Amino acid sequence: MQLVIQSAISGLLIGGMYGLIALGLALAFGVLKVLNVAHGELVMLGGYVTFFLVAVVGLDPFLSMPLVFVATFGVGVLLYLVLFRFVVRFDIDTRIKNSLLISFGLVLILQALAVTFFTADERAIITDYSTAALTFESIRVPFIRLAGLLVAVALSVGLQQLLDRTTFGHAIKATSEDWALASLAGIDIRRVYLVAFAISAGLAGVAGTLIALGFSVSPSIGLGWTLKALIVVVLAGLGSIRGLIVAGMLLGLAEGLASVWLGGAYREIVALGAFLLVLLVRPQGLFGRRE
Amino acid sequence: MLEVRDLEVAYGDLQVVWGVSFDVPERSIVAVIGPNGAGKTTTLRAIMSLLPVRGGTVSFRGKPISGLLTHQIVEQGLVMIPEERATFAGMTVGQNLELGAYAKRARPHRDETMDEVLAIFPRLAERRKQLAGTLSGGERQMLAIGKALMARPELLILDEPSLGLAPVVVEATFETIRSIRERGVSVLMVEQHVEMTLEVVDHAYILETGRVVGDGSSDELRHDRRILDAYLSM
Amino acid sequence: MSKARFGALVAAVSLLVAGTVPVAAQDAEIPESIKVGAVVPLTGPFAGGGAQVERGYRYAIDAINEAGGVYVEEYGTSLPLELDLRDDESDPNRTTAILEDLNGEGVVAYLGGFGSPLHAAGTVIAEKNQIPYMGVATALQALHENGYRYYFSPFPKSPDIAVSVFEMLNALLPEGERPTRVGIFQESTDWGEELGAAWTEQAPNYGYEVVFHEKYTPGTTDFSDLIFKAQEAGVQALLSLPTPPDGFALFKQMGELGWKPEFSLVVRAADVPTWNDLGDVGDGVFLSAGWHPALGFEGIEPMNQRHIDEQGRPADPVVGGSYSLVQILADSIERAGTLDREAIRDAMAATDLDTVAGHITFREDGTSPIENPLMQRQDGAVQLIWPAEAATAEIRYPANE
Amino acid sequence: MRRNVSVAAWFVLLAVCIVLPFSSEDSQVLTIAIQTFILTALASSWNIIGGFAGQISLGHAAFFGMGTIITRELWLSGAPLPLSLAAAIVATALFALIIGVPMLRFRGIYFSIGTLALAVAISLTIGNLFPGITSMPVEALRAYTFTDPYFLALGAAVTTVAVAMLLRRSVVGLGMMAVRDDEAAAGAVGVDVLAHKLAAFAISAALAALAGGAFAFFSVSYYPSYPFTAVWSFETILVTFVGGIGTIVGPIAGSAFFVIGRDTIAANFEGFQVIGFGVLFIVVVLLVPGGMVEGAQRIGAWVVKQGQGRKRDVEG
Repeated sequence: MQLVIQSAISGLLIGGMYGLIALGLALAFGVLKVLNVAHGELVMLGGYVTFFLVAVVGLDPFLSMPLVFVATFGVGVLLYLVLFRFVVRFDIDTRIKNSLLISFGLVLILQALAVTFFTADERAIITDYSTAALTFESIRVPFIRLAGLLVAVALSVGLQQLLDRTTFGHAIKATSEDWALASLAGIDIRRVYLVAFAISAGLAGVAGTLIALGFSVSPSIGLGWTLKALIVVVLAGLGSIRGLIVAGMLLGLAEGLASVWLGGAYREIVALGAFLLVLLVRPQGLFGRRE
Repeated sequence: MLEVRDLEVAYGDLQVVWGVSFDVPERSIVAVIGPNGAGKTTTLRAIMSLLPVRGGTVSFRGKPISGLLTHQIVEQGLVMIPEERATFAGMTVGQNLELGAYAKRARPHRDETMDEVLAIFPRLAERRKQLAGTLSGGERQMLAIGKALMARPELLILDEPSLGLAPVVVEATFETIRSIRERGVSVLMVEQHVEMTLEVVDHAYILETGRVVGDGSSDELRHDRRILDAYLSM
Repeated sequence: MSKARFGALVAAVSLLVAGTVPVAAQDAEIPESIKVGAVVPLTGPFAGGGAQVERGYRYAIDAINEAGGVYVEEYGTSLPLELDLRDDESDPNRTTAILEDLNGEGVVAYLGGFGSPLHAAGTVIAEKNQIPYMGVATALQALHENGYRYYFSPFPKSPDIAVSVFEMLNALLPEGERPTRVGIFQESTDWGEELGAAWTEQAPNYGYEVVFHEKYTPGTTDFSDLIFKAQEAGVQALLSLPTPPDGFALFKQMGELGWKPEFSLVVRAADVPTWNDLGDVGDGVFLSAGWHPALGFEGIEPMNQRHIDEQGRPADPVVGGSYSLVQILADSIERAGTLDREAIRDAMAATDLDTVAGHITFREDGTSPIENPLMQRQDGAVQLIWPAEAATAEIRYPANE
Repeated sequence: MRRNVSVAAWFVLLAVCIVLPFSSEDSQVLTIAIQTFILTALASSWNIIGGFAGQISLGHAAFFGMGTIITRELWLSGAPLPLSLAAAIVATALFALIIGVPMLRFRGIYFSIGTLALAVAISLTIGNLFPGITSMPVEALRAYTFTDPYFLALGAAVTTVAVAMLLRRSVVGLGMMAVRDDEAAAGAVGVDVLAHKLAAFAISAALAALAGGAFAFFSVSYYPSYPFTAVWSFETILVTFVGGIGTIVGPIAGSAFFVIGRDTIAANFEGFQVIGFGVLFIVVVLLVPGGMVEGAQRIGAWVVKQGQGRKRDVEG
C-alpha cells in the first residue's frame, strides 16, 4: 500500500512538469493557433541555459529561473520574427497544419544546432539540496519535485491572472477568440502574437530548468517531452489554459499507477492508451467546451 | 471625410469589387445598399484593411489609409462594427467595453467614455458582469455599438446592423444611429432594408455585383422609385 | 502529365544515376598505407564511451606508426596504418550503412565502437562482407554464439561479469558483512536480458539471493516505482546496466528518494567522466569497463602518460581496451604477411600477444579468456579494486555510510 | 501527344531501374537505390491518406513496422517470402481498419496527435516484446546478394505508385479528394466520408506494410522496434511534402532527393545535412506548398515564358 501512495505522489509531481510544459504549448496554440512541435526543443535549450548559469556562473538553479525565462523569451521573439510571423498569415486550418510541419522542421534544426554547440553528452545539475525530501512515515516527497510542482502551479496561476486581470491579458484573450474583431478594437495583433509566443518559449525555458534539475538534458530529449505536453493539451481541451496542470497531474498519476500494477515497462503504454480512450469519449478534452 | 476611389478587391484570383467609389462627408450618414453578395461586406473589410486592396485608394480626412494596418486605422478614428459576432462572447460586458477603448486615442478617456456609453445604453450597466455570450440579440447589438463608441470614433462603419434583429429592435438601433450622428460622429452604413435605411441616411449608393450602379440623396431615391427599381431587382 | 512534370522525373533519374561514381580501382603495386575502417559513436547517447574508443585507436596508431608502422612481407616493407573513422551517431542503422561504405573503400579490417547494440549491427555486416571485426565495450555473449567467423572481442562477457562481481564481494568482505540481498534493474534489451539471467543464475552459487528483479524500457524518465519496490524488498546490492542517459536519471532519483544500497554496480553508464556531475549521489558506484591503467600490463605507461598530458587524468577505462585492438590487428597483419582479409582473419584467430590489456588469445567463438576487472568511483577518481593484487585502493563498503 | 510522352517517361525510368543492378556492382549505389525505393513506397502510401484524403497521419511508422516484423518473423522461421509478405499486408490492413473506425472519427489536429500517440505506444510495446536484434542466419549472410532485395524493393515502389495512380483516377480517389477539400460539402453531396477515409487509411497501411516487408528482406540486421520509431513517420511526411503532396511524382522525386542528398552530404559534413533539410522543409511548406513538382512547374512555365518572349522579340 505504501508503494501505491508513493508512486501516486511521484506521478502527481512529475505530472506538474507535464502541465508546465503544456502551459507554453497551449498558450501558443490558444492565441496564435500555432502548434509548435519544437516546444520540447525550447525546453532543452532552457535546460542548457540553466546548466551554463549553474555550472559556469555558479547561480542556484531556482534563482536562475528568471534569467532562463528572459533568455528563452528572447529565443521566442527571434523564432516568431524569423518564422512564425509568416505562419500566422494563413487562415486557421492551414495555420495549424503548416505550423505542425514547420515546427517539425525546426525540431531538426534546433537538435542539430544543440549537438554542434553543446556536444551530445547529457548534462545534469546537482545541488546540495538535491537529495532533500519531506518525509511522512516512510513516504518521501523529494524537495526538488515539490518545488517544481509549486513553480508550475505558480506560473499557471500567474498566466491566468495576466489574462484575466490585465488589459494586455484581455487583448490576448480577445485575439485568441477572434483576431479580426480584436484588430477592429484597435489591438495590434502582431504584438500580441509576438509576446504570447515569447511567453510560451519563456515558460518552456523554466520547465527546462526543472528538467535539468530532476532529470538530465541532452539534445535529443525534446520530442519525448513534447509528446507528453501534446497529450496534456488535448486532455485539457485544445486552447484552454485552466485545466492544464490538473490534466498533467492526471497523466502522471496514470503513469505512476500503471508502473506499480503492470511493471515499469508499461507505464508509457498505459498512459498513451488512457489518453486515446479519453479522446474517444470526450473529443473536446476533459475541461474543454464542446466546440 | 472618407473618400473611396476605384476600389478593387479580390479573394485570391476571384475579383469581387470592381472600381467602387464613394464619399462620406463630415457629420453625415451615408449608406451603401444592395442585395446579398453585392460585395458590401468585402468593401468594408477592405477599407479597414482586413482584406488586401487589389487597386484604388481609400483616404480618411485627406490622408490615404489603404497601406495602414487595421489597428492603425482605428487609431485614426475610423471604427467598424462587423456583420455578426461583433462582441467577444467569452468576456464580460464590462471587459468588452474596456477593450473597445484599447486604442491609444481612446484609452486615456476610458472611464469618461464608459459613463457616456452606459448613459446611452443603461441596460449594459445592469449586465456589466455578465458574459457577452449570454446577452439577447438586441443587447448584443447595443454592446457592439457601445464597444465601438468606446474608441471615440470620428466615423463609425456599421455592417448590416439590422441583420437578425426583431423589427422593434431595428427601429431602436436606427434611432441610436441618428443620435450618434447628432453627437458629431459620421456614419457609413451597409444595409439590405432599403425603406428604413433611406429614412435615416442623407445619401445612399447602390451596389450590385461589386459595382456602384447609382447614387442619390435619400429624398431623391425615396421619391423617385424608378432609380431604385431600375437598379435593384428588389 | 505536363511537360514540366516530365522535367522533374528526368531530374530524379539523373540524380539516381549520378550517384554511380565508379570506385577507384584497387591501386596497383605497393599501397602507401594499410586502410583500417572504424565506426564509433561520436554523437548520441553512447558519445561519452565512443570518445574513449576513438582516443584509444588514435593513440595506438600514432604509437605504431611512430615505431615505423607494420612490416608486410608481401611488399617487403613496413606500411603505416591509416584509420578511416566515422561517427554512427549511436544508431545501429548508421553503423551498418557506414560499414558497407568502408567495405567499398577496401579496408583490411573493421574496428567497432561502444555499446552492444552497435556491435550487434556491425558484426553481421562483417560476417556478410567477410572482413575481420574487432570490438571492445560490449559484453554481449550472444554475438559469439551464432557461428560467426569474423568477430573477435578481447573483452569480458556477461558470464565473466556475473562471476567477477560475486567473487570480488566474497573475497573482500567477511562472511557476515556481505550484501546478500541482490536487486536487478534490467533494461529490456538483448544484453539486459542476457546479463540479468547470468546474475540470477550465478547469485545462489556464491550465497546471494535475488530479492528483486524487474524490467524497464530504455529511455524511461521516472524510476521512482522501481526504487520503492527495491527499497521495500530490502535490496543491499543493486546490479544494473543502464544505457546512458537512464543511468543519470536513475541515480538522481535514488538520491532524491533517499535510497543508497550498500553496494551498486552500474555497468556502462558510469564509465563516462560526466558521471561525476552526480556528486556524492554517484560516488562509491562500481563499474565494469573491462580495463584499468593500474593493471600494470606492458606498454600501459607511455599511453597513460599521453592521456594525462592531453586529458589531465589517467587513461579512461575504455581507452586501454581499444588501444589493445590496434596492437592485435598490427600483430595479425605482420604474422599474415599480406593485406588479404582472409589471411589476416586466420592470423587474428591465432593471436597470442601481450597487450596493454594483458595477454590475449582467442577461443573458437572469438571471445578470449580475460578476467573482468572491477573499479569503484571514489571521490570522482576511478580506483581499481579487483583483481585484488593490482588494486589501487581499498574497497569502500558499505557505500551508504 | 502529351499522353504518350508521360507514359514513355515512366517506362524509361523503370528500364533504368531494372538495368541498374546489372550495370554496377557497387554496393553503395545499390543500397541507395533500395533505400530510395523503400522510402518511395512508404511516401506514396502515406500520400494516399495524407495527400489524397487530406488526413495528416503522424503514425505511418506503425504500419511500416508491422510490415517488417510480420514478414521477418515468418520468413526467418522458414515460411516462403511471398506468403510472409502477403500475411503481413493483410494483417496490417485489417489492423488499420479496426483502429481506423475510432481514429478517423477525430478531425484535423486530434487525428494527427491520436495517430502519433498510437504509433509511439506500439513502438514501445514492440521494444519490450522484441528486445533482441534480428539478423539473418550465417548461411543466408554468406549467400547474401543485393539483387533479390533490390527487385523486391523496386516491386514495392512500382506497386505503390501504380495503386496511387489508379486510385487517383478512380471514383474512390475522387471521393477521397472531395473529403480532403471540404469534408462537409463532400458529405452533403452523398460521399460516404468515413468509408473513403477508412479506404484511404487501409490501403495506405497495406502498402506501407509492403514497404516494410521489402525492408525486412533487405536489412541484414536491425532492432525490431527500429522500423516503428517516429523518425520513419516524420521522414515520410518530410519527403512527400518536399516532393509535392497529393501528386504521383512528388513522393518519388522527394525520396530520391532525400536519400541521395543525405548520403552525399552526410559523407562530407555531418550536422549541416540535418539543418539543411530542416530549412528546406520549412521553405517548402511556407513558400512552395506544392514542393518540387510545383517548383518544376513554375520553372517550366518561366522557361516557356522566356522562350516565347525571345521568340516574340525575334519576330517582332
